Amino acid sequence: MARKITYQQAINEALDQEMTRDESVIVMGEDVVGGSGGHGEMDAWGGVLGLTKGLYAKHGNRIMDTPITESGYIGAAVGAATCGMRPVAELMFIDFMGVCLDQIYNQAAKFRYMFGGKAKTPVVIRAMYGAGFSAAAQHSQALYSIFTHIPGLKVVLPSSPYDAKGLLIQAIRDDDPVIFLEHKVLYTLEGEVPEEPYTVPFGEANVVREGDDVTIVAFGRMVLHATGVADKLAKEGIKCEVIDPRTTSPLDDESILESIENTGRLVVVDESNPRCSMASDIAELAVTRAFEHLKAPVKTVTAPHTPVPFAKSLEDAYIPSPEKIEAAIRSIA
Amino acid sequence: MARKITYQQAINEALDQEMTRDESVIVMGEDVVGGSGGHGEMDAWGGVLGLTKGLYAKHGNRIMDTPITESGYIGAAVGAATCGMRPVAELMFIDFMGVCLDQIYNQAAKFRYMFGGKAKTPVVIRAMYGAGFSAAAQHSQALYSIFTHIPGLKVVLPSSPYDAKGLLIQAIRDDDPVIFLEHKVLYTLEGEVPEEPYTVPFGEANVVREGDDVTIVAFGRMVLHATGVADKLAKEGIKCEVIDPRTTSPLDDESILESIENTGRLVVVDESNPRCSMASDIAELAVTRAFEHLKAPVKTVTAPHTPVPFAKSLEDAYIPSPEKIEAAIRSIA
Amino acid sequence: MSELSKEKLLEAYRMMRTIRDFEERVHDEFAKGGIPGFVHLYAGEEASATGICMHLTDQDRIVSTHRGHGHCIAKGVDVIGMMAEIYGKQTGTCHGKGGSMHIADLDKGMLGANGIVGGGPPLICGVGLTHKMRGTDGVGIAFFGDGASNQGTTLESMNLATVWNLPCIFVVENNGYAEATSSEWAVSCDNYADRAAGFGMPGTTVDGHDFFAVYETAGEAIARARAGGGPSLVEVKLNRYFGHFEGDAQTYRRADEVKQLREEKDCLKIFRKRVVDANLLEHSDLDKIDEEVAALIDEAVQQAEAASPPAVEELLTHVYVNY
Amino acid sequence: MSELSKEKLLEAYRMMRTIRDFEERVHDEFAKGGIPGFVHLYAGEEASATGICMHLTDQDRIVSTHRGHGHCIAKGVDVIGMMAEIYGKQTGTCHGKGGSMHIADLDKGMLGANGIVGGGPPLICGVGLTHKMRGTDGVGIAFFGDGASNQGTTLESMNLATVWNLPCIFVVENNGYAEATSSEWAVSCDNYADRAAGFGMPGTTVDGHDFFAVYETAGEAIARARAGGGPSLVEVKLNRYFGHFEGDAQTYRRADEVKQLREEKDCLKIFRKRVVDANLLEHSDLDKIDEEVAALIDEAVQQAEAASPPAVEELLTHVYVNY
Ligand SMILES: Cc1ncc(C[n+]2csc(CCOP(=O)(O)OP(=O)(O)O)c2C)c(N)n1
Ligand SMILES: Cc1ncc(C[n+]2csc(CCOP(=O)(O)OP(=O)(O)O)c2C)c(N)n1
Ligand SMILES: [Mg+2]
Ligand SMILES: [Mg+2]
Repeated sequence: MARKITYQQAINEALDQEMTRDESVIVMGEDVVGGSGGHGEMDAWGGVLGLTKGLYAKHGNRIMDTPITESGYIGAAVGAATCGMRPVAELMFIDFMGVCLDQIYNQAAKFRYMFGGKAKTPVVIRAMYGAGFSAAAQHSQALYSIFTHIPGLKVVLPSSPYDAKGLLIQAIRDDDPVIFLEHKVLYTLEGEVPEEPYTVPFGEANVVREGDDVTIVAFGRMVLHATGVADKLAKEGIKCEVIDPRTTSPLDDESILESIENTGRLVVVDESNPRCSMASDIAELAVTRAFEHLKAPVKTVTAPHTPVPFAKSLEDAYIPSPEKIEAAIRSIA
Repeated sequence: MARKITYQQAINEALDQEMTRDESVIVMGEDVVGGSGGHGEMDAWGGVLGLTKGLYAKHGNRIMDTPITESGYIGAAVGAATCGMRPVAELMFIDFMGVCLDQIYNQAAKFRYMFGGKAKTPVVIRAMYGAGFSAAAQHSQALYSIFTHIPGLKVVLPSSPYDAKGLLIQAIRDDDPVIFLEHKVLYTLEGEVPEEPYTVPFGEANVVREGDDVTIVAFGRMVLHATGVADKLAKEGIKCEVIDPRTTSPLDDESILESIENTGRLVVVDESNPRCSMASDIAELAVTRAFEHLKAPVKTVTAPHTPVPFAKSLEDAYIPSPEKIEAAIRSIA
Repeated sequence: MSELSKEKLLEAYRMMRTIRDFEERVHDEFAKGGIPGFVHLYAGEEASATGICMHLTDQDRIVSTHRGHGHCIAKGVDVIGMMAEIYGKQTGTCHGKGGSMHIADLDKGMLGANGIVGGGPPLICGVGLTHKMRGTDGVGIAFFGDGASNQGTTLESMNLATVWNLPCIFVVENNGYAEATSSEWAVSCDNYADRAAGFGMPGTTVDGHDFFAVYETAGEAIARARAGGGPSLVEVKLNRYFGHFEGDAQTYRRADEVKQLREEKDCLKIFRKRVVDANLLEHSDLDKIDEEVAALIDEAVQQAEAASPPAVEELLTHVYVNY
Repeated sequence: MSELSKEKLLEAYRMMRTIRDFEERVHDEFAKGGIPGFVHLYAGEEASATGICMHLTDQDRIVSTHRGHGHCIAKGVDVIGMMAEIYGKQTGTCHGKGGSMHIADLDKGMLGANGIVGGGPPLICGVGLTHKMRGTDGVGIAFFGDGASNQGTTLESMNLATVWNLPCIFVVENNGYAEATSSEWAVSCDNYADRAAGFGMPGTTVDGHDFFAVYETAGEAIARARAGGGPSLVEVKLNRYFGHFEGDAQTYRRADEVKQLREEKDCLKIFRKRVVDANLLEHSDLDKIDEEVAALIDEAVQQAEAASPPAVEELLTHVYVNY
């Protein structure tokens, strides 16, 4: 398992291998080929950040550009999924969900239930999320709490190249609609990734660090911050257990509860806005189902209740920082 | 204060009085006049349930029908608000937000912040929400947790005719974008409502029942269920404090915390789906800021993590019932 | 007209009659209080669903609207199951979990009524795409109303269908109203064909009270799509006999509008006259169908009333594939 | 051309030159690493913003796109503040909180660049509605790209504007590409005028390298709107000189495409030649403006670099009116 590739390459590889394995896997999105109808290279871009580059050369028309019409093509992906295809539709930035949410939450997510079990909708919607690129208020949000709220969707937040590949392959093979969210700051992160295809199951948390003093539940990019802080504090003898749920829906509540039962202390680190968030969700889990074990108030470290600011000085203050995480841990450790 | 009118009439009256008071208040939505271009009555409908009936006769073209084009006209309301109008746009069912969310959450909610304080966007978006009408999965949702998650929006959930009128007048006069959500089952609820205009401020909870044993925080229609249960248990000597936050954003956290400090016990009753919900949000509040006072696990009573089913047998089981609320209280009282 | 066999003509009549009787009966039963929820009836519009769906097989798929019963019946969904669904019973097409606005039967190529105006057109692009990628000659048909024709989701789907050259037909059922609002007011073009041109596809308007006109126009569009010629828009002009939904007093219509329509614009009467006058069928052939359909609808209501509601455990099933 | 005073001609040239130099300079500074975030440049398209906004006063409002600098400058937003905003500084038009994609100045009638493709057209309907209800002769202009012209939000806004008879102009700046995708491929109609017809409004195509052509066409549409004649669509055909955003290698274009455009389709060169040939202005008039603009842009960059970033407390301001 010595090969190292980036998070971005891991996602490309997952798409490539699944497209090779299964004819019904198709990929669509704005500029995922990236040159349709032009006078230069047909696949000039391969996605706005080059993530799908190379797939057109290998898979031809099974990867396709779309006009800018997110309701149209996300809906098309959903419709095709009900016909037995396995579309992977790229929404580019998750912030754009506002122009196509209906197809996701009223259509894809509810078909099976409304139709009394008669539909399967194996669609994957990939999008980038998160702050850190000075991309401002409409290109930096972490909207996974909203998708987690919606029954019928599965929501995936890979935090490493290994998970990115395995979770994406799982998402494609999964028979339910999946929202697959990639943190844009992680694209260049390197890690060990097996060459052969493999799946990482949904609803199984990754215990990134073991420890008896404090449980830290962190999501996506925040797993890296939490792990860094845990390693630092370990040297002082504060042993943190860092849990990466990997999927917020389904949630591996058992692993989290088990850890809290052991530590009695919980910090949740969530890049999203605080109200009705994953931070709230995990705090609720603790106080409703592990109350007797809690030895201290739960601490949440989140973005503030503000849009994402542009200026770096403000964006840095917006994103939960290792310093804030450390302070939260120390306040209850 | 002896006059009794319905929740629906209270809303109509608030619109009427504000339109009379302020020329810049305009009302728009699908069939809010309800007969445009036809060969019969121009204002045949006055809203799909007759709520805006009569406003056209009084205010003429300041209330207007729209084509079915929610992004278009909700966006128009938002744009007009930045020009100094005070539009009240009706979205009919909040479930339709999926076709127009961008104009609400990326535009209206973020203008002021993105523009460095240079915009005011006094738009009100009214919609009905909630289960109980056998209206099935796409016409019965309680999506306020999603709007509460979004910075820049205010979210209002009136539970009585009195609050409906006063909160709506406040919403119209408020300089921020407001999501005003009316529970469809409450439209026929009668209550005392002053004839003259008045406002109910945002962010001030209503303590509907006082009690020292258990704090119940409930939203919208659930306030009625909670109050009914509280009254029943009061006869047995279990004294519940029932808190209706009235607005989920801003939230009157102080009133809730104060009550928890007194009772040490919390039940949250929320008609929305459970994940990343208002139930989570209030549970988080308790465990992060009133942990020392908690004497028992927090209990949440919510809808399950499923779409809203059609059949009455299932819809009844979906909606948090007085029985479930009572059981939750008893389990910790 | 002449190209249709006697068998086909009988089938068409039976389909239209079944829709009409189904809807009239739902109207009556709703008034009696037996049916919950919001119900939108298709009576008066039968020739559209029938004239179009007669061209389709189970591999062809349609998407429908809140006013979906007619499309379901024309696409072959079981009438007994539909009625039970509308009553919210376990024996319903969707086990009572969807109701009138969400009847679907994917095996029959019926991808669902839809509670969201403009919800269907994006989905049909996916149906068309699947057929195209699999190299079948299947098509997808999106039925939607004049009101839905203004929804952005509908408009952008038409662009997408042309850009991807999909075998999709966009059928605007223009019944003159979206709820209480007139289509003459709410639709900015005089003629839907103008809108089709803006999306690079042929557009045709057809009299929706005339089964044969619908059948022929749709046939051309569908044949073109099957042959790889891409999408089309078909505007079907027709009328609904009942209100927008059950309970609508319809004061936005001229007082005698519906009465007149029932007399002058009844696709069943028009059909009967045409086929009998042309000596293609006898009145007795059609009367027999009328009786059989009446019995079927009686049976459907009886079964629906007698059936059990879904058990409470069903609340938690069908959320995901594993529960 | 002749209808414009010398003063107006100088103003037009200054506006276009300011946009060009601003964008060229942002390009250079971005390459040097001084500017954060996503930046989309308007160089090459100056005649469109200028030819249209020259007709407007502060009460008229525009909505713009991710490629908004040119529209901002043409609408009178302060260039010093804009540069500081792009650098993310406290002195920026939006105190550094918005950045390139969110510059707005409502006092100048600039309702914002927009990070959402198709975000602006609905908003402009509200601008038009306000003017209409207040009985002013003000108008609203939505600038959007060929890519955005396929977005449902854009399309439904055009229908709404006609139905409500709003004083709105929909300006499609067709620069041939949406990111890397050609508009010839992604837009299903051959001619935008076809799309306008489907929404009941006049549609015109104009050469966007020719300031005078844009000015005249826009003038007609705006005058019609001011007089209560309702909305129009104007397609401006033009080209961008830089990539979709800074960092784009543009391999989807012919290798020499931009070079050729800069030589043959430069609105500044074309303008200069036209006005000098017609003896309306002298080269020296224009050279002087070139120098002044160069100095202004230098000043803007210097001030932007020297300015402070917003203080951390600003994170929590401007969320609501009370904080
Ligand atoms: C997105 C959305 N907006 C509004 C509605 C409410 N609504 C249901 S049906 C309808 C009218 C539809 O008119 P049309 O498309 O002409 O169909 P018809 O009812 O005439 O068959 C409206 C506004 C909805 N269900 N979904
Ligand atoms: C809703 C939405 N979808 C996609 C994007 C990503 N995006 C930004 S600009 C752009 C291309 C826009 O093309 P066009 O409208 O022609 O404008 P141009 O860039 O050519 O000026 C895309 C796809 C976005 N910002 N918002
Ligand atoms: Mg209609
Ligand atoms: Mg373009």
